[in-house]
Amino acid sequence: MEVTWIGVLIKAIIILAVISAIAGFGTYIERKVLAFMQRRLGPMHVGPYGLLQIAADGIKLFTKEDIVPQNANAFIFKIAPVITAATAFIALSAVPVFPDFTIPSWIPVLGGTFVPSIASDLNIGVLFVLGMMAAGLYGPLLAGMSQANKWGIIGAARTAVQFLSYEVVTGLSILAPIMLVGSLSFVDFNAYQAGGIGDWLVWKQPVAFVLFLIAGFAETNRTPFDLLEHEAEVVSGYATEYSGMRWGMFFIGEYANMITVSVIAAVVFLGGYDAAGTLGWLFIMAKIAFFFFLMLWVRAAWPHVRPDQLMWLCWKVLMPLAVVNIVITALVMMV
Amino acid sequence: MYEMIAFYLFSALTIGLFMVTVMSKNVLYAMTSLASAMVLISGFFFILGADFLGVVQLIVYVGAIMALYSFAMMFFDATRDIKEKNTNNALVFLLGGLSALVLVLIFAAPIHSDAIHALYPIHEGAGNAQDVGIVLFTKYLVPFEVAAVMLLVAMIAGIILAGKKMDHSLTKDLDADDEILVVKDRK
Amino acid sequence: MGLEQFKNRNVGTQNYTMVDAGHSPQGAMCQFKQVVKRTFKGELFVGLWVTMRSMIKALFANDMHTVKYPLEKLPISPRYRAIHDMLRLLESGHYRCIGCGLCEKICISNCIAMDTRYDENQRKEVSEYTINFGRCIFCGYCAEVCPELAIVHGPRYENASQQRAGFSLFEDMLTPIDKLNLQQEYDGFGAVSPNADENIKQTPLAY
Amino acid sequence: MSEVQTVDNMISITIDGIEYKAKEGEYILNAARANDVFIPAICYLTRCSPTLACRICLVEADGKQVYACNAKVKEGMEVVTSTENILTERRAIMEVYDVNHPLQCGVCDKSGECELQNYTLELAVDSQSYMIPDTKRETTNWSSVLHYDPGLCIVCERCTTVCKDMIGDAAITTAKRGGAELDKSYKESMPKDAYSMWNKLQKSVIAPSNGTGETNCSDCGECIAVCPVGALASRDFVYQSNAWDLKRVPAVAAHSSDGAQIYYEVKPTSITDRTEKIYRVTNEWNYVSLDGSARFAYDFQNTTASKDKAAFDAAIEAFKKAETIRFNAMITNEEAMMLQTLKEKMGVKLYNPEVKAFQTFLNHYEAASGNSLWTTDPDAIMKKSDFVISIGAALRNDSPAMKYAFNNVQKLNKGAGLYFHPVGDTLIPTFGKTVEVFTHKVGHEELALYLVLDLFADKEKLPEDVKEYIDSFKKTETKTIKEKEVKTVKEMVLNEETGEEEEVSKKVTEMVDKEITVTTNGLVDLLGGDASKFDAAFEKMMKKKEHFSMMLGEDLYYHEKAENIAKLVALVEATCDMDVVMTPPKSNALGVALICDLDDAQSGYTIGYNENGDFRLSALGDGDLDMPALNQQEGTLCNIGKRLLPTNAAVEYNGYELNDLMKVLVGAPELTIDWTAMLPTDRGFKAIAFDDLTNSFDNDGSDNRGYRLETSNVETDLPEVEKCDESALLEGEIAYRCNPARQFNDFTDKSHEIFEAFALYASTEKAEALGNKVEVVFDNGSITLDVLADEKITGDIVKVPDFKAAKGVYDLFGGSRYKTVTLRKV
Repeated sequence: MEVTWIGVLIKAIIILAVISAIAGFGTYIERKVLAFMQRRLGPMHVGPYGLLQIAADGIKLFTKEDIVPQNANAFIFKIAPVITAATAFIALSAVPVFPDFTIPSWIPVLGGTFVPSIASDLNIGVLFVLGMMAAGLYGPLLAGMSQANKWGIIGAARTAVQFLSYEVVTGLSILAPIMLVGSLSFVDFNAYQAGGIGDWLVWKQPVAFVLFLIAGFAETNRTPFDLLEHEAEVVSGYATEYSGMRWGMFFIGEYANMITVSVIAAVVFLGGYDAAGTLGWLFIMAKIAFFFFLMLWVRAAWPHVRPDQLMWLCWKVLMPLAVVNIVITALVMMV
Repeated sequence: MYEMIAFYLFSALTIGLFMVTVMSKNVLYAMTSLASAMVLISGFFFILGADFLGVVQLIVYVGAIMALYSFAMMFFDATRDIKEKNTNNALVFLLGGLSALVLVLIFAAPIHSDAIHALYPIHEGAGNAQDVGIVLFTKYLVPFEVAAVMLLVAMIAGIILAGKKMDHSLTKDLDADDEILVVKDRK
Repeated sequence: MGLEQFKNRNVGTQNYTMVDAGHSPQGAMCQFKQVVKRTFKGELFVGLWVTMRSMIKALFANDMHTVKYPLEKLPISPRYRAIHDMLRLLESGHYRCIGCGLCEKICISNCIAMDTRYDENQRKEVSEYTINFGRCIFCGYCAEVCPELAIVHGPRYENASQQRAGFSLFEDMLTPIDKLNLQQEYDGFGAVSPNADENIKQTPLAY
Repeated sequence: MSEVQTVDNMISITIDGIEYKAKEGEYILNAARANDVFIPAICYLTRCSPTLACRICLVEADGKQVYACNAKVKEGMEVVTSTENILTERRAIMEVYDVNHPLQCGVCDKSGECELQNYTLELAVDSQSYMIPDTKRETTNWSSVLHYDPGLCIVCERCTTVCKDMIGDAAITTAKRGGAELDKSYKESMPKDAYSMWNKLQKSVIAPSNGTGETNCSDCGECIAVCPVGALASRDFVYQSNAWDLKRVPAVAAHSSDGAQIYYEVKPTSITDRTEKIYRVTNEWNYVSLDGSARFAYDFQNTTASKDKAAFDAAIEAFKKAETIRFNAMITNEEAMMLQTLKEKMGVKLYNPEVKAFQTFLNHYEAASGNSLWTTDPDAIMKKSDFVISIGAALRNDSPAMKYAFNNVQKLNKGAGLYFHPVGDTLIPTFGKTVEVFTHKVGHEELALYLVLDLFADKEKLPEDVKEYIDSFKKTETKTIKEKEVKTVKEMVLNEETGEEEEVSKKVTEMVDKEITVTTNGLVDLLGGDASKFDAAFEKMMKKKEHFSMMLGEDLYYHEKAENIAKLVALVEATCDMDVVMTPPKSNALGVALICDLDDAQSGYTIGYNENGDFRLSALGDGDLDMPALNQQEGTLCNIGKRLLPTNAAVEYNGYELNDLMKVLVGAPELTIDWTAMLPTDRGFKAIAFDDLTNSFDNDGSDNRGYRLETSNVETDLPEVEKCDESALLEGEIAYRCNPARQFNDFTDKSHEIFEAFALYASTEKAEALGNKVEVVFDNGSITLDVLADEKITGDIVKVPDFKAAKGVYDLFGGSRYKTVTLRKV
């Protein structure tokens, strides 16, 4: 089927709407999961089992006063959260989300339009996603620098250090699978692993998988690497002065990034989707959900690390391992 | 047609943003506009179909170099305007104008010669990344390897420099992990 | 006595002593070993398992700790010190307070105040009695000192108010006369001990 | 106590093995108390005679068991305060006291200050061995202020003792109550003293001594003060507050010149009204006795005051154009000093008719005697005098301290007394058997002093003309008279109360015919006495008397011949070995007299300070500018004991003070009390800052409040005195300017516990004759008053009170206390 601009537009709208909703719903899931792991009930009062908590939160965030601190650089302060959310969604444009489908022909105007699984099927999709996630660091960074708050500055500094460092690990860790597949396109990754569970890259590249996961946690600012806004140390880091929907945008971005990382991990290492049928899509949904859940699970179970430990881990453990992994992979391919 | 629109839009924005970078007295504006301009430059690559280079532009300039700039800028008060100490405006204009002229001349010269053609034509069936690879590993093999070695050296040096005294506690001569302070049991 | 103890001018540390809390690895090899050991020992996964186990228990074994507070309440101890109650005499229904002022005197946060007067029955009567619950720290001294077991701590612990200081009047705390039969005898602070009778010295009052 | 107590005749005694100094002839208990040795005692009061009701002060002196309150110290006496037997007795007594004593300690107004509680704990009474059926005893109110709960009463008789020995009213006494009979078996099983105490306790209760349910006394409330338990209380205070909630503010009683030590006890008014209010007044009752005004007239503060800038500015204007400031003696020394400063700097006149006469009299006295102030004080009189003479004072009304001293001398020092006053009084003769009352004519005060000279003067020293003048009154004749001869017979009588045999002295009178030469003293007859009986009576009075004191009252200062009287007083002092004390007419009259140069009359625009005037400064809350009342300000007062006493503010004051006016007018220090150290040292004051003044009593009763004014004594020749001018005698209806016992001024009148009305007081017969209401017509005006009968007055003279400044009674009386008036029924 031919990809038309209207299909891409529909896809983009779907991604924006659905992922935003899922990101919001993710907060509910997170609270619930954390609660259960601590034998609590979590949100219970808005809607059945607190299902409408997201609505309540949304109303609250939208109606809350938008405060810009007096000495802050207002312009930068205001656009910083937009950068986070925007880059997160731009990254999603190159990732296969939901199956492709054709709008049934009985629907007027749009009938017969093909909606692709990937909004923009770049042949260097993996790199693009990494690049956009790298650009996403400007959100926290500018936010922290613009708000005239010392906690914000510390948060911004940590953003720069942490994201830069772990970008290297992400790139290097995913390089080995790229070498094996010989392509940067997600479609090729999926095709490479199409042979069933035995073909999954995770078996061939377990080290890369683990490294990617660890780096993914750091890139998405999740426990145990949530140093940018760790309450016990820096109040709320780069988000200290934010409130209302601007604050909410940071978190939509964060949850979108979590989904992105989960998708990449699922597609690159866990076999991707079966392009042929709906079942494959359910399957990848399950995989993505598992990674998402893993992030919550880890948050409930593990303590966070110190900044120096974070750096130590990145530069002295993960990066050498990644390099070694690439060298070994190259050697094996050569032989 | 879309390429045209995109090109002119990106051009205008890029020039505008670089203007802001140069003209702004505020560090934050300068930095933000510079980063945005870099992103827009990657847009040119995408228009040209050089996706790989576009992404590399994103990762390297936006993700890495600019972040380092910004890290350095954190040592300044980002909320305050910077006062330039400009003693001789004429000189600045002269030098700026001359360098701009030189750049225009350099880039305009091939147009005049109307002899521009790709030295390495795009291979049919090969992706963008492959093309870059082919060029790098054929014509530019030696510079590429030299650059790679240089980068490796830089990286190792960096790790060694940074990690040299990482285990050394600045506050205590004892290792901080070794001890726990406990109240002496006073009887 | 030597002067050693005075020579350490790092005041505050003299009373501390270092205790051995294990060894950190010496040398690169040891450190590497430790990293490897910790990586493969699975401590992290134990943590994951613990939380997962809790979740499973919570969801499927109904081992949930949450008390939905305004809807559910935990039973409180009889010795719990919440908002005061003023008790009545069970027989006559007259309130027990005799206006002796001991609670006012003993109150360490100085939140009890009372006005008394000489009433028409030639008795001391409490004309006004307030406790400033904004100040009260619920220490229980008043209940403990009360000779008549008139002021006691009741079970009403929901005393949040929109004002900084909520005042309570005597009547608010007094057992309603129609609920006299529901009045619980207090067995918290200051209540008569179960063996009180044994401790009383008998006097030869035959009349 | 008849010996003079000086440091020289201190003796040493041993109490529990430790040697102490004691005054000769002192009771063991007092000696112990003075030396901070604790001997338990419930019924004994330091300045009264032993009651022997509680018997708990039992000690062993030189091996014999004696009651410490009743046994006098001897040189070398060895006292043991507790032996096994004594402890048994004491414990038994305390147990008996606790029998049927209501356990209402929780609500008792004594609230922990209870001596019964203290001694029960002190003697560790933790079980009870005795029992008896209780009788119902109803609570009663004895008067407008006294509340008595016999259920709580332990019949220690402190109240009756203090009323009799100190106050002199003897208004209450023990009475029978129908208590159950003690079980006979107790007589054998119980310790002896405990049994007899119980026997008495079970039968008695306290009741008004006049047989009715109501006391007829001066309502001084001293019985409340001394009550060790909660039996006696002020009616207004019953169940109002616990003692521990009250903040005690040490102060000086403001209304009379006694300057008695008091504590204002203050606490917030109620839960809703947190401004502090005075709940009661207490005193150090071991050392000070209060009168009714001091104890009950406490709520005279100016509550309406606020900082009214307009009124303040008006006051400044008024001061600028004022020619006279009229004020009275209800001000502190500091304020008097301010007024004097105003006089010096702005040239205003200071007009104070109350004090002016006193000041003049003092000046005459100083000129005649060389003493800058009188030579003794009521406290010293009580401590050592055994013969007191009162001239020119309505003792019951003018000065409570004088009355107490007069009475106490009779009761405690086995003293005698002479009372000279034109208005007959039924109470004074009851003070003692050797009190002679002379109801003389108005104007005969000089003769009274001549009589004193005749009776007490060292004839060698007297000037010849005085001697001649005195002798001119005497007639000698021979008479056969029947003389009473008193014999003392001793016999053994069974004491009903204690059930013991006691030795009692009985006086048996026999009549004997005698022929003697009688010298009739015409002075006595002239003064209203009976000359034929007086000599014998006087001889009896003079037995064993060594220390003589004379009290002079307000009548003399307003006397037409005040100067001559002052000289006579000086002559008495010089020739009679007699101490003199003068009653300052109002609160701080002495302070004002010493500090201010007073003018004779007012003129022009007048500022009245608590007095009438064109512009009124008033602490009563009714003037043009509010001033603080004496319980609202710090400052010092001078009292009859020649002391400067510090007083403190008991309640809040929000308005302007005189010092604020001073700051604007002539400049002044920051605070009113900064003036204290600036009081004139040449008049006997000391340059001591207010905050450095002490305010306490020692255990032996010596007064350390403030400081005693410096007095000087210059040797002078005997003054030339004039003969009595008979022309000054008043005839016809006579009005006497005199206040009822608890009323001194507008402030006492303002207090809600003082009920004495502004009315004409007359003897019962006179009151009947006058009807309900009369118009008292003076030369220069008249005043219409209700007539009230005072059964303690005899004679025809009526008393017109002056405590309401607004009524202008001073002006009606002019420069005198007595005036011939016409009483017209209305």
